[in-house]
Amino acid sequence: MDDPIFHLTGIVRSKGEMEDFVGPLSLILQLLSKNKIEIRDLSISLILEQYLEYLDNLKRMDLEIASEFVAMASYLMLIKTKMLLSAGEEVTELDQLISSLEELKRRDSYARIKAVVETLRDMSERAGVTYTKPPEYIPPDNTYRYTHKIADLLRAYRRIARGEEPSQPAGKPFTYPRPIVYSVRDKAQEILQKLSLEGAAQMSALVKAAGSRSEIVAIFIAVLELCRVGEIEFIETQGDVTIYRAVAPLDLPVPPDMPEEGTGGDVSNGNE
Amino acid sequence: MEMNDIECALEGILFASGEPVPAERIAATLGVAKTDVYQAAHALAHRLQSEKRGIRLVLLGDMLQLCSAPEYADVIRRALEVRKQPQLSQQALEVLAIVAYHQPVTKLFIDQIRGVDSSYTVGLLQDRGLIEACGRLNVPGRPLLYRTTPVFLRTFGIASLDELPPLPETGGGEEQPEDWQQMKMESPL
Amino acid sequence: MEMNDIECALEGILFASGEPVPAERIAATLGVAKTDVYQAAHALAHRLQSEKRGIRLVLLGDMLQLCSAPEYADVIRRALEVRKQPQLSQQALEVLAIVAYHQPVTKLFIDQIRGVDSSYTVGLLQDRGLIEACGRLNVPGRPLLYRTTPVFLRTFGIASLDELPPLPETGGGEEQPEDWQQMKMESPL
Repeated sequence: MDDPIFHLTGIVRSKGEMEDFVGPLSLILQLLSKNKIEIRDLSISLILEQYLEYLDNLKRMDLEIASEFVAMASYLMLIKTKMLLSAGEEVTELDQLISSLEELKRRDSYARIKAVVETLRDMSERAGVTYTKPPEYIPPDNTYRYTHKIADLLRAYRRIARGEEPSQPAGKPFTYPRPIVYSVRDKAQEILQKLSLEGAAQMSALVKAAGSRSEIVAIFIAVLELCRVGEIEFIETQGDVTIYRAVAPLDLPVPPDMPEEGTGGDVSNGNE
Repeated sequence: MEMNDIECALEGILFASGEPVPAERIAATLGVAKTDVYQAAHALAHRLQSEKRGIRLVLLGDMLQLCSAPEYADVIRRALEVRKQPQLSQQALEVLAIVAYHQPVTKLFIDQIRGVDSSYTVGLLQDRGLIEACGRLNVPGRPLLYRTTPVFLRTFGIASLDELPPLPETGGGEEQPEDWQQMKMESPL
Repeated sequence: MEMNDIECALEGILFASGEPVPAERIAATLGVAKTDVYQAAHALAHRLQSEKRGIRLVLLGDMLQLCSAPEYADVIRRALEVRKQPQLSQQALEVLAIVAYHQPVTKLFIDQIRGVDSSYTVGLLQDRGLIEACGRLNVPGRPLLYRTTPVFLRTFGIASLDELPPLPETGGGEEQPEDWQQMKMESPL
């Protein structure tokens, strides 16, 4: 009992081997299963209490069992200590133990399911085949079913008599903003023009020149698009971005897969 | 196959189909004469009817069909209805009030009083059974006239239109549009 | 409402619906207690059964449904020219049993117990309406959860999941150790 490390391959043993305790590990497994707990939630004191109880029941405190107890307790301590100290680190033996236990559970679950399948088959045969029917069409009846106070009606009438419109409070007409649409395509062309005239452009200057947030968005998308198709290049300098024409400009002034005007590529200004 | 067996098989087939099934096909399937199928159908129809059951058998030419009993139509509709009916909106109440106090009225009259188009709301109130068309006004275009229904009375818990609370005197409405009175005059009443 | 009236209304509602209807909803519609609905359902079910009628009433959890009597399955199939559904395979029954006893479960859970990929069978059982997705497990990846349906109950002739035969305590295999029972762990979920 001076080596508490056990070979885990033997956890699932054949019938004969499991009749007696082979070593602390099988004992641990048995106690764990008795408590229906996961090894991760292992409480050493609980296991010890049970083990002591087990010893009491046996009423024979012989040396062999006592030494087995010491071995088991130390093994549990080892597992627990490894668990506590080596978070994240590999605890191969513990992992093996856990996976062995899980495999055990899996096999048991499957065996139980297989055992019940035949009963289910009999049940479905006994129940026979039944057919259900499609739902009947029921013409809708929208007749009003709530009740109102008669005063509600009078109140509604007074409201109109006073010229109130509940749907449009105070009768003010809504003012709809004129949508200003910035085409990404146009912006891209503008930027390319600017670059061919001036050689380079500062991103901050482009943004500053914009009249509205949606125009900024259009500029931004245009710059990204031009960059994507290799028309322009950036250099970041002191918190700003300088845009250059790419070294080998493509033939097309505007990339062919640039969103067309009037499609989703446009940025419309909804709140000005 | 005994007559009662045919009845039960017939019931099963018609149930599972839901749709009308030709008597011919049932006879062929059961291996009996068509007259036997009709006889069984009559017996089953009679039994379902006399026991006031929830199902009825109907003969449609040479087809047979099971359907739910018409006397339970209301209960069935309520049990199977998925959507909860919405309550009347303020706009709907306004239109209803105009119809109630000025009936019979044209849609144009309602539009003029409210200053907005009320087609949708008028349609909704008709659909809900609160107002109904009741003839046409004898002017060019012969527009439809609307009035309230018994459902309207039930909804507002009154026995007749006489129980509608009196309208406020016109003095109370200083803010009324100038042509308010005139619009009233245009009322077909 | 008298008991027999409830029975007839119940029959009408269930017939018109075709689908399972919650007893609760029928009680609310008829304005009676739920126990009255169940009582009427039992009475009607018994009557249909004892008269060997072509239709049956089945209780599926807290739902009620009419279906054709199994005795007439062959006749119905021939009359309506519906194809006979193949019997559930061993694999299908295994997957169905895993879902039934451990629901709600993820596909991964099924795969783990069976030790093989069960995607095809899960899809098949969904197609046949025996299992359905019912939300997602709140773990990374949010996998779908499956449970059995009312069709499952009807197929196995039971009124609720409580009527499933108890899972054997052990797998019953000969190769198992004697103290297998003690070794038994909690279900992997």
